Amino acid sequence: MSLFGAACVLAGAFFFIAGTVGLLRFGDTLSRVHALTKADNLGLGLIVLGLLPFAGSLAEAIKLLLIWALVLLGGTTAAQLVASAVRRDQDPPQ
Amino acid sequence: MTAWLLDLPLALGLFGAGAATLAARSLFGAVLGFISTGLIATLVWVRLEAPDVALTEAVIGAAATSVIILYVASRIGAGPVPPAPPAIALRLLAAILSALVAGLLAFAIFSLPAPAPSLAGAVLEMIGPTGLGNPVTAVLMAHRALDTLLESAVLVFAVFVIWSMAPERRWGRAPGPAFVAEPHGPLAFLARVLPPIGIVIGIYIAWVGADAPGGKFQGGAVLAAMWVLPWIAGLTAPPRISDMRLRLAIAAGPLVFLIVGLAGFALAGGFLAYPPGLAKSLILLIETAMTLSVAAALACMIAGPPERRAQP
Amino acid sequence: MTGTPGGPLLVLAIALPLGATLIAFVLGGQAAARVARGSLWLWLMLVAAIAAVVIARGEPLTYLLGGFAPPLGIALVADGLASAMLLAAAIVLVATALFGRIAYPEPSWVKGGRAAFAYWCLLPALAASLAVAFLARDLFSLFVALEMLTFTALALACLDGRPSQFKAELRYLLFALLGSVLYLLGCALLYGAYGTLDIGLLAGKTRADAPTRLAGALMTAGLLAKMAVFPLHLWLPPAHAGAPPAASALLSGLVVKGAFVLLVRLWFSVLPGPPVAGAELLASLGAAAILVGSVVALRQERLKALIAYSTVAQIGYLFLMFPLLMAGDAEAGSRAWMGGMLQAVSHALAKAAMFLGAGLIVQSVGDDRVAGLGGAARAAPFAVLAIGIGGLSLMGVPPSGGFTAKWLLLRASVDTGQWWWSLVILAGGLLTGGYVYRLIAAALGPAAPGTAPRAVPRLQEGSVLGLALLSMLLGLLPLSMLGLARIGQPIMLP
Amino acid sequence: MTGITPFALGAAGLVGLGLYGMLAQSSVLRKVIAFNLLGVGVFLVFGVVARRGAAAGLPADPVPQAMVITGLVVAFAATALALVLTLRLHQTTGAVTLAEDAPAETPPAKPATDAA
Repeated sequence: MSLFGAACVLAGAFFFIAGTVGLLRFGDTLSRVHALTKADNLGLGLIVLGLLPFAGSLAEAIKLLLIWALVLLGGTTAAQLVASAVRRDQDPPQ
Repeated sequence: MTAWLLDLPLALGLFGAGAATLAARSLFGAVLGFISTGLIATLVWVRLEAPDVALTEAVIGAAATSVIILYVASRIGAGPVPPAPPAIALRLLAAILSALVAGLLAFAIFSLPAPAPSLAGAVLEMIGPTGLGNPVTAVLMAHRALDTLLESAVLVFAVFVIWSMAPERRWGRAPGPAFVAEPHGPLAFLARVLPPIGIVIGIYIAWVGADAPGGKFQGGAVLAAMWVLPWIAGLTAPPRISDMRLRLAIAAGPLVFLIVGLAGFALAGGFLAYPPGLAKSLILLIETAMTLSVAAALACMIAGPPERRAQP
Repeated sequence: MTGTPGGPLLVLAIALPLGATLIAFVLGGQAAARVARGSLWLWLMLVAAIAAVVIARGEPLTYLLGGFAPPLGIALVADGLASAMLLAAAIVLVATALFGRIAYPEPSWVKGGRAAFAYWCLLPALAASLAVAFLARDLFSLFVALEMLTFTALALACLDGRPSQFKAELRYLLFALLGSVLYLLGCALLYGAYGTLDIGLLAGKTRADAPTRLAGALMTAGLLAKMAVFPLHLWLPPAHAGAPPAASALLSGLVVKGAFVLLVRLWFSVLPGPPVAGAELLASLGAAAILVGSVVALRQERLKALIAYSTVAQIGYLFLMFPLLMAGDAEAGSRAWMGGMLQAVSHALAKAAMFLGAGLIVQSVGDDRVAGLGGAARAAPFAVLAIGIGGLSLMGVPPSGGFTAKWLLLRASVDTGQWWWSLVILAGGLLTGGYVYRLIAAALGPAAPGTAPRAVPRLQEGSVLGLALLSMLLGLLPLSMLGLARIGQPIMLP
Repeated sequence: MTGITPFALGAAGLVGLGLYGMLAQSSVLRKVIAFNLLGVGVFLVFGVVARRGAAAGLPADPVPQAMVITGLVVAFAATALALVLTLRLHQTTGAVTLAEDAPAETPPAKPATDAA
């Protein structure tokens, strides 16, 4: 069980690193946002999944899941806002 | 030894993020550097076994501070031409002075006496009558209650100082500028979905502060964010500063604290003393009022002085 | 258990103005002005009572908050220094409150009510901040008090909402923030070294090791920046000269003194036998401030800028006492201590009177250039008289509090063989005489053709003259009455 | 003792960086950011002091921790004030620095033509 957890956390960390590399290396803002949100949401999801077996109680497990859900919500909104800002900058309203 | 594997990169990251903040070419880059520094500092606080401070650093030191800096930066920008840096001689002098202070500081920290003096034992000895389980909260609410009372008053001071900077013709209106509403935009979506969850979390953080890491400042800051979000999304407008209920909400914390403190003269034989048995209830009463006030004050400080042209 | 008899008075001296600030803020409107004024009168009576009890007992009053003794708890202590400064603060605040009845009559939530609302919230807020700064005996609580002072000072100076003032105040704020964060860093080191920040417990226990020395240096530098000591004085003149008169009076007279009291406590109660070379450096900075500030004041064209530069110079006198106290001569040290305290108090009263008087004169003649003050003496005679009396105190001419203060410092410097400071005192007096003469001569001159100086409200003139007369009265008090300042005076080790 | 060494060095380094930033940068906003960096460093010195004071079964001395929480809130309030002043300065004069020769009276809400 703890082996499964460790594997999940490691996989999650890999996605984080991949996302960060994408953020630094991709050329335009939209690809950067894409790399960041996709990789980080998945990465955090895997880390939360990996930590679940170690949660001492049901309440703690729910808190972990809530963290993931909130980050998803925040990340999604931020990505949308960044993307719409990019669109606004590219073709200004006539 | 394994601890070093974690601590050394953290400390290096802290310094690196700080250096990146200064070196950033754009103002926006500097703000990002500062946010990173704050997040790393939060982890350092966890490693320093100070979870209460870590929460405060994350919510107020890193998040709220960055929000207001970003907000002002986005409104004024860096100007068309980045301002010219001061003369090289001045910068060199500043660099030498700063390096000197940093070096002396490190030396002084390492020459602090060991075993280190500590009040940890004294706090635990005196925590019983307060009925609290979190020693940091006990220090804030009982042993050093004066600081906390003054600090809550500082927030009120800051609010009326900020309001007093309002342009004369906007005086009396709601705090902050009018934000453009995009009823179907992503921000409006977030502002509808998040507050119900965020409010529960904010109250939870404030509530567990008596016995576990958390407290009124951390919880109040989360509540403030939930209140400000719909303003920024243009869904709702804040109350006018001429609304007495708003001002009462901002001042309720220190007022209740002061009243309970003065009641201590009659009930417990001294200012800011709590009668045995009632201590925990009174502290919870103060914390409730202070959570409300911290939320209202922080929200008004984020929004800034009244600038709205007309009421929506 | 919770301190000496009379201790609860100290709590009330903080709680009353703090509560009044909060209530004024919530109520707003005319009620805010009434609450603020009422609380300041009560506060004056309260601090007078504290001074009376301190004199009667002949020893400081103490109160332990929450019944927790330091190091865990926080103590409030009213010694002679604190009670004298509180009394001066209360007198200046009541006078500015009277002055403000006419200058800021209508706090409201409509256009035009902004400055008045802020003013009446800020007066009790300043009182509360000063009460904590003078009474608290914990270095960290004093940090919070310094921040409260900075915030209120900032808002007072921006009361007019003039664009030029925003820049001056931003510069002031950055100086003040740097100062307080350096001070805070010193607190961290002291706590790490001794496990307490209580001044009473630290006294006599500190060691001359690296953390303590660095903490002392950082905290001193921070407080000097806040006090605008030469050469860190550049922020002060524009900030104080650009503020409305009532605000300038409070900033120059009182706010700067909060950091001064803290510096005195730090040097003579906390630091282990502070280095004599350091004290001489402080006094040299003070001497430079006296000479440079006075010379620059002489050359100012604008009335309020002149008075603001005079503040830079008068703050300089406060630093002359440092090496005199450490010369190892008990009697001379005692004179220097009383001289320094008296200088702080008499400058508070005299400078407040001068700034308020200057505000009235400018209002009367409609011109803030020294050259355009003609006719003021006819239209606003008491305001000009007040500036004259205040000027005498700054010069150190008898009878005035400033004379006694400078005379005590002069004698201490001669007695300890440090005669060069007495030259500075004398030169400063002459230069001060020069700029005060310029002011009075201009105000006594005839009105410029085509202008008609207007009369000013009697209540305002009365409050200004009252302040000036009190600063003169200080010089008529017998020396034994000034013994108040010596109650709880730290014992100087040679 | 050794456990806090990296953090003590990091805190001292941040203090140095913040001090340099406040003294050597001209943009007001950057000065405010540097002030906050300096603050993070100073608070971490408190944290190191608290950690050294671990005793009586507590992993860190709670008293300095309480001071940091108070200090953080005060520092936030100070930052908010500095930012409001910066905003008002820009709105009324168009300036983004404290240099003396900044444009004197440009109309409000119009960006400065020459910010230096």
